[in-house]
Amino acid sequence: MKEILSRITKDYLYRLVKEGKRLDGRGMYEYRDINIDAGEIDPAEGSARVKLGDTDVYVGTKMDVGEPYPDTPDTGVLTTAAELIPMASPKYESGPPGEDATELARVVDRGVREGDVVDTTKLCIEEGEKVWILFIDIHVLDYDGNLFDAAGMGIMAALLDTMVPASRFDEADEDEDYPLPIEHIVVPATFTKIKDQILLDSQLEEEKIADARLTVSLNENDEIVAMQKGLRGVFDYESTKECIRKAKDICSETRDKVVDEVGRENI
Amino acid sequence: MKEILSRITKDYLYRLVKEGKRLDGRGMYEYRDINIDAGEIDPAEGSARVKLGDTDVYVGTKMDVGEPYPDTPDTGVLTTAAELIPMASPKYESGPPGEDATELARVVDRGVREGDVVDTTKLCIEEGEKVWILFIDIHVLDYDGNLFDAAGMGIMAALLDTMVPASRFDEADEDEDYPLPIEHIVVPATFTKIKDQILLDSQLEEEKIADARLTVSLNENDEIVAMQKGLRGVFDYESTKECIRKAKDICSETRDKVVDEVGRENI
Amino acid sequence: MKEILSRITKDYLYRLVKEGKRLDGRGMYEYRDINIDAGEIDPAEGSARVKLGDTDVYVGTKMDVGEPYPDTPDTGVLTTAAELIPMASPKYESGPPGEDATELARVVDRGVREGDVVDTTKLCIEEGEKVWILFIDIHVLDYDGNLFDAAGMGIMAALLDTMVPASRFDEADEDEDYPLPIEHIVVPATFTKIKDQILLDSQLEEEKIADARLTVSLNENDEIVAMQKGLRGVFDYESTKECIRKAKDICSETRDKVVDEVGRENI
Amino acid sequence: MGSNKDIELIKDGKRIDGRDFDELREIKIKAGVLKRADGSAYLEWGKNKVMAAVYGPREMHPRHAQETTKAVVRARYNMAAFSVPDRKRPGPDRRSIEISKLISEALEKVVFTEKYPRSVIDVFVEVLQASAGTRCCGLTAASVALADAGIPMSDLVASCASGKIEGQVVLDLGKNEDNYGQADLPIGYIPRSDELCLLQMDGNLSEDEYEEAMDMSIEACKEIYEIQKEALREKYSTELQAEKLNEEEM
Amino acid sequence: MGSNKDIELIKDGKRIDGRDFDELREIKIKAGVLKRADGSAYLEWGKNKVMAAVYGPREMHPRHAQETTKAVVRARYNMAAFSVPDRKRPGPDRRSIEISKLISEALEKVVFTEKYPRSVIDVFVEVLQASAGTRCCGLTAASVALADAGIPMSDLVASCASGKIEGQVVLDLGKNEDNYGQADLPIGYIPRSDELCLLQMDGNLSEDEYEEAMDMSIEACKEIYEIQKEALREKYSTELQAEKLNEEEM
Amino acid sequence: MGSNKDIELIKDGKRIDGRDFDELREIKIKAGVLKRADGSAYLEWGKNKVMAAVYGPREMHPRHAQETTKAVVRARYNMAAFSVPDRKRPGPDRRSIEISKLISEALEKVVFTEKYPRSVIDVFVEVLQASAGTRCCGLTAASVALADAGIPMSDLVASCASGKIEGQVVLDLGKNEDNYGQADLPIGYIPRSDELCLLQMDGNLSEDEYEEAMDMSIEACKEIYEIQKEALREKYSTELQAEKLNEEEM
Repeated sequence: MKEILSRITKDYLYRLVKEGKRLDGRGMYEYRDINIDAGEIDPAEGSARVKLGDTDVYVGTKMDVGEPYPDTPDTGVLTTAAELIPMASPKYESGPPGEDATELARVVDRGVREGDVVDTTKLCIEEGEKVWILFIDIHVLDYDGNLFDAAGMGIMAALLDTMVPASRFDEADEDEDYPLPIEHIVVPATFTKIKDQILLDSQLEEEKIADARLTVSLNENDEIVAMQKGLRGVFDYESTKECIRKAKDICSETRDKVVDEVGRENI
Repeated sequence: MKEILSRITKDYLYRLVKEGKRLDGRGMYEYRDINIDAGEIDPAEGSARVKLGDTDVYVGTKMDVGEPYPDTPDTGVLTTAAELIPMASPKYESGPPGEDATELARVVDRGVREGDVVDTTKLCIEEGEKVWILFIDIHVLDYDGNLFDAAGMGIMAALLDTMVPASRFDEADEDEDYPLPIEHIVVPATFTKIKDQILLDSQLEEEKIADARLTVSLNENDEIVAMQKGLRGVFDYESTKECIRKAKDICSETRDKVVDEVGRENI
Repeated sequence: MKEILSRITKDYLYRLVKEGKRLDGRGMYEYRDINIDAGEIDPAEGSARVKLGDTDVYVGTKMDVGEPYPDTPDTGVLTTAAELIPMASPKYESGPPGEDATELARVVDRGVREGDVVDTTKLCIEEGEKVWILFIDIHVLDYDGNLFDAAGMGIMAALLDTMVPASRFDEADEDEDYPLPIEHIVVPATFTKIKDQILLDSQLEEEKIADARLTVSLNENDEIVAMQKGLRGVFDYESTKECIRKAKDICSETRDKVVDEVGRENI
Repeated sequence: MGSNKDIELIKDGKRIDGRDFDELREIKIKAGVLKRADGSAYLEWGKNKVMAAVYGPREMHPRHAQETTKAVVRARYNMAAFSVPDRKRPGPDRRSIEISKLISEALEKVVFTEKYPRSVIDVFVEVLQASAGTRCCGLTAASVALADAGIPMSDLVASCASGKIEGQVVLDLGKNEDNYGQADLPIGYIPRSDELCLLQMDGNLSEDEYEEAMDMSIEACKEIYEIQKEALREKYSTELQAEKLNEEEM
Repeated sequence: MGSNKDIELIKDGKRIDGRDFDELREIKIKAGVLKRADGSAYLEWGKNKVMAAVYGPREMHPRHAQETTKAVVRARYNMAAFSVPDRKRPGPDRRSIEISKLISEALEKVVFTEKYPRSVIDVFVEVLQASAGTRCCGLTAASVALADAGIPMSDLVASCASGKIEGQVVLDLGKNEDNYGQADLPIGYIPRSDELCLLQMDGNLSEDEYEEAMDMSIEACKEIYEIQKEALREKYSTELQAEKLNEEEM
Repeated sequence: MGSNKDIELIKDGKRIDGRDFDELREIKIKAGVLKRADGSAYLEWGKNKVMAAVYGPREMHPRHAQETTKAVVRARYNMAAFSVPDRKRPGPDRRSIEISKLISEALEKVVFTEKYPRSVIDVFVEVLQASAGTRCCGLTAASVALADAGIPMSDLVASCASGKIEGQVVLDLGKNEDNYGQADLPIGYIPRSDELCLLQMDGNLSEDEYEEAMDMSIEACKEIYEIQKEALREKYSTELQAEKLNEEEM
C-alpha cells in the first residue's frame, strides 16, 4: 500500500525539488540529524537505536549455538530479519513480513554478508558440529523515511557492540565473553530520485513522490559491497556513477559516527 | 465475533436478572446439571466428557516421550490446547485457535500448572534427556455457555483418568502402566456479572448480555491457584472477595463430583 | 472456483456428446497426442515432461537421506506433492495447495504407493536409522484438462528415469549411482461422465461440463491398484465395471509409451 | 495397505474379531444430539465414535464462493487430537482435506441444493475415536444430520467399505485388517437411485475381486440405510411424544 | 510461577534488589515520543522498556469486525526479538494473543467508544526490554498513549502486580521474584471509579493473602496514576512553551 | 558469492566453461508456448530453463490493491522443487519475495499501465532448472511474454549480470563462478531509453570495476534484446503462415 499525498502537497514538493530545495532546508546530499545509541538493550548481545530525524529504528543481536550449514561446516551462521510493525506507520499491518520488510532485511543483510563485516570463520566452535548463530533483528518504531540507512547504521553499531556470550553457553569461563570479530565497517548511503533530481536521506514526504531509490554500501576502503535499486522508476548509468562517487564522502562520515558512538576501535 | 440478541430478549433477560431470577429457574450460584463421563475414549491416555446443561466438552490426554526444557531438566512437559470447532457454534470458524480459544486454553492450563495438579517431577525419565510430554486437548462439541468450568472439570477428570503409557514406549514391562501422579485437585468456578448481579455458570443467553466474567480456581485446601477476569466490563474489589468466598463451597462440590466419577481416591 | 462456460458453448458441447462426437474429432476412448520427455531436468534425480494435447506437466524427483518412520524402520519414505501454479490456469491462485491440488497429489500418490511401484525396502540404508526419502513433485504449467493422467504418466516416467544419488550422499563411490528399484509399472486412465456418455481424457471444455470423473490405475498384470471417483456427480456400478474393462487396453498402451520413452526395460 | 507384515487375519474361516467375511461391525446412530447445530447425529461403528453436525442453509462467506443457482454443500472432516494412538496435530492435513472434499461431493448429489441459491450448507464431521473406516462413518452420520436439520433431500447416503485380507474379499475392514490387508474399497451409495456417489480404492484387486467386493458393499449399504432411517424415526417419535406430553400438560 | 528452585529472595527483611515489601521499582514515563502515531508513550519500569502507540479512531478493517454503535479498542502486545535472554521468534504466540486480548478489554472500559461507531482505536505495545511485569507496563503506557492521542476517556488505567515470595506478600515482582516466587497477581485499576478492569492470578494464595496483595496493588496503582498524569502534564507544558516561543518569534 | 574456497575459475585466459571474459552463455527464447496464458515465453540460457507467462490485464483482486489510475504489474518468481540440487521447499521464501518485487518494479516502467486502471497484469516466472542468473532469465523471458500477450509497451527489458572472478571482471556468471566468485551485478536494461530498471550488486567491486562490469552488461543486454525481438518475430511469422495456410485451404 503506497501512501498518498494530496495534489497540492505533491506540486509543492516537486517545485521545491526543481529549485534544488528541500522541505527542511537541508542540502541535497545532507543527512538529517543522526543519533546513535549503542548498548541500550541489556538482554541483547548487542544493540543500537538509530534516530535519523524522526525515523526511529532499534537493532538488536542475539546469539545461539547451533549446527553449521553442510556446505560451510567451519563458519558461523548470520541471519537478518526486519519487522515493520504497525506502530511505526499507519500503512504497516500486523502479520508476517511483507515484501517491503523482506527487501529491507535482505538489502542490509547483503551489506553485512557480502561486505565480510563479521569474520564468520571465527564463529566456528567445532567444525561441522557447532557454530555460533547470529540473529540480527531490525525493529522499526517510527517510520519517517529512509529505513535503509537507519537500519544499516544500526546494524553496524549493534554488531560493533556485540559480545559473544561464550560463558552463558558454557563455551568459556565466566567473564571470558569477547567482542564479535569484526573485519570491515560497512554503511549504506541511500539516494532518491525525484524527477531528475537526486537527493540523500529522503524523509517520508520526499519518499512518497520518489521515482527510484538507490542504495550503495561501501566499506572503509571505499569498495562497493552491495547496491540495490528500488521502486518503479529507473536510473541512467551516469547517475549511478555519480551516486557512487558521492557515497564515498558520505559513508566515510557515517562510518566515523558509528565507530565513535560504540567507542570500539580495535576491530 | 460477539453473538447478538434481539432488543426484546435482552430486555427480558435484564429484567429477570434484576428480579434475581434465571431463565431456567436456577439459583444465582447453582450449576446446571453436570454429567461427567471419564474414560470413554480408548486411544487417549485419559479422557472425560463433560456436559454442563447443553454445553458439551471432550477432554483427552495423550502422552509422548521427549526432551525436557533446558531450564527444567528434571520435570515433564505439560501442554494444553483448545479447539472451538465450528460444529459447536455458528460463530466459530475453522482455522487456527483464535483469541477466545487461546484464552480458554491458557486459563484452564494455569489452573492445572500453577495448582501443581500433576507432579511433573515424577514425569522425568532421564534427567536432561527424556521426560514425559503430556498433551491436554479440549474439544468443544456444543457451546451453550460457560466453557471455562466445563473444560476445567473435564481436564481434572481426564487427568485423574490418565494412565502413563510406559509399556507402549518401552519404559516399563507390559501391564506396568501406572496412573498419572496427581498432587492436587483443582476446579474452577466461573462467575458472570450482569449489571450489578453476579451469577454462577451462565448459560449462553446470559453470557451474551454479560458485562464481565471472573474465573476462580481453587484446590482441595481452598487455596486460590488461578484467577482471570474476562470480557470488557469491570469488577469492584469487594465483589471479587465475595466470589472467592462463594467459590469455596462451589468448588468443593464439583471436586467431589469429579473424583467420584473417576473413582480414583488415591491421589 | 469452477470455471464457467457460456450457455451456448455448453449446449453445443452437450449436443456433440449426445451424438457421440468430441470437439477435436477423437473417439470416446482415445487420448489426445501424448508426448513424454524424460530426463530433461538435470538437478532432478529423475524427471519427465508430459504433454497431453495442450496440458503440460513436469514431474521431478529428488532424493535425500533421512530417518524412517518408526513403524516401518526398514523401508524408504515416499512423498508426493502437486502445485497447481497460477501460470497454468486463470483459476489457480498462489498459496499453499488447495483441495484440487491435494486430491491430485493423493490420487496419483496412491497409484504409486499402493501399486508397489517402487521397492521401498531396497531404499533402506541402515534399518531404523537411515533410509532414502523420495520426493515426487508435480508442477503443472498449462492446464487443458485431465491432469490425473498427465501426472500419472509423468510420475511413472520420472521414477523410471530416477538414479539414486548414492555417491552424492557418500553412500557409494562415484559413478556407483544406480537406478531406482522399480517393481511395477502403474498408469492411470481417467474417464469423465457427461450426462450418460463416458469418455477418456477429457480436455478442458469437456471437464467443465463433466458430471463425474473416475480414475482407474492398473499395473502390468491388469490388477487395479487405485481408483477414485471425483466431482459432484455419480456413477452406477455397471459403468464402473465398463471403465475397468476399457482401462485394460488403454493402460497397456500408455504403459508401453512410458517405458519406451525412458528406454529402461530392466525393471 | 500400510504394511506387509505377516499378521494372521483369518483363522478357521473367521476374521480375527470373530466376524464372518460379509459381516458388518455393530453400528449405532442417534439423531439430534446437539443443541446449537441445526441438525446432528452421533454414530458408533465398531470402535469408531463420530459426531456429525449441520448448519444451514446459511449465507455463504466468502462471497466469491457463492453459487448463483444453488447452495454449496461444504463438509469438513476433522479428527480430534486424542482420537488416535499417536496424537493427531490439530488442523487440516492433506488426508483430511481430501476426505472433506469427497464427503462434500458425495452429499451434494442428494441435497436439493437448487432451493437455496447463494447459500452454504455446512457439514462438520468430528472423529472422536478412530478405528478404520472413519470416512464411511462420517458420510453415514452426515447424511442423518442433514435429514435431522430438515434439509430437503432425495435420499440418504449410506457408506461402507469392503476390502481384501489374505486374498479373501471381506466387508468393513477393522483396524488390523486395514493396517495389514491388501485392499480397501470405500463407497458411498444412494439406495433409491442405485448410484455410487463416493468410490475409492487402493491396494490390489483383480476385476473379479472388485465385483465381489462391490456386491458385498452395496448389500451392506442397504443394511446401513435401515439403521439410518431407524435413527431418524426414533428422533421424530421422541419429539412427537414430547409434544404430546406438552399438550397433555396444558 | 516458573520454577521451585531454592533461591533466596528475602534477606534481612528486604528483597534481593533492596526494596521493601510494598515498594515499587522506579517508573519513568514520557508521553508523545513518536511522530507517526497519533499518540504515544515510552515507559521504563525497573529494567523494563516499553513503547506504546495509538492510531485512531480510524476506519475498522476488516469491515465485518466493525461495531455499529461504538469503536473497538484493539490492542496488540508484542515483544521484540531481542527483548529477552532467549531470542523471541517474531510473530504472535499464545501468551501475547492472551495479553493483547486482556489489554484491549481493560482499556475499552475507560474510552468513550460510543463516540466513534464503526471505528477502531489501535493500541500497539512493543516490549523492547523485558524484566517481569510487562503486561502491567504495557497497560500503563497504553493508557497514557491514548490520552496523548486525544481520545476522550473517563479516566486512565493504572496497572501493577503484587505477588508472594517465600510466603511473604510483596508488591511489583522483579525478574527473579517472578521466576522463583509463589504467586503473581497483576491488576488493572481505574482510580476514579475504584474498579478492576484487569485481574489475573496464578500461583498459590490464601484468601487472606489475596486481600493483602490486592490492598498493596491498589495503593500502588494510585501512585502510578500520579506518574501517568505527570507525564501528560509535562507533555502539554512542553507543547505550550513551544507555542509561546513560536508566538514570540512571530 | 557464497564461499571463498579456492577453486580455479580462470585458466589460460579463458573461463572454466571455455568462455571469453565478455561472452554470454547460449540463449534461446521461444514465444507463445502455453495455451492458457495470454502470453508466454520459454527461455534456455546456459543450463537455465525458465518459463514465463502473462495473464491480463484483468480485474485486480483483492480490491484494495487496485490503483485508480493505472494497472499494477505483479510478478511472481517461483522455483520448481526439482530445479536445484537440494530440493526447494514449495512456496515463497524471502529470496523469491524480493526477486518478485524487483521484477515487478523493473517491468512496470515499460508497460503503458495507465491504459488499464484498476487492473492487474500478472507475470509468472517459473524456474524449471536453475544454474546462476535466474532473475535475469526471468526478467528477460517475462518481457517477451508481455509482448506476446499483446500488452502495449514502450520497449522490452533485457537483463543480464556481470561480475568478478579471481579479480577479473566477466560477463554472465556461470554456476561455479557465482558460487566462488567475488561479485555479482545483475541489471535490467531498457535499450531505447538507455535506462536501468533493475540494478543489484553484491560482493566487492572498486569504482573502476563497477564501470567495467556495467559497460559489459549493457553491451550484452543489447545482444539479448536482439534475441528477444527475434523470438517475437518468429512467433508472428509462424502465426502469419498459419493464417495464410488457413486461407489457402478455404
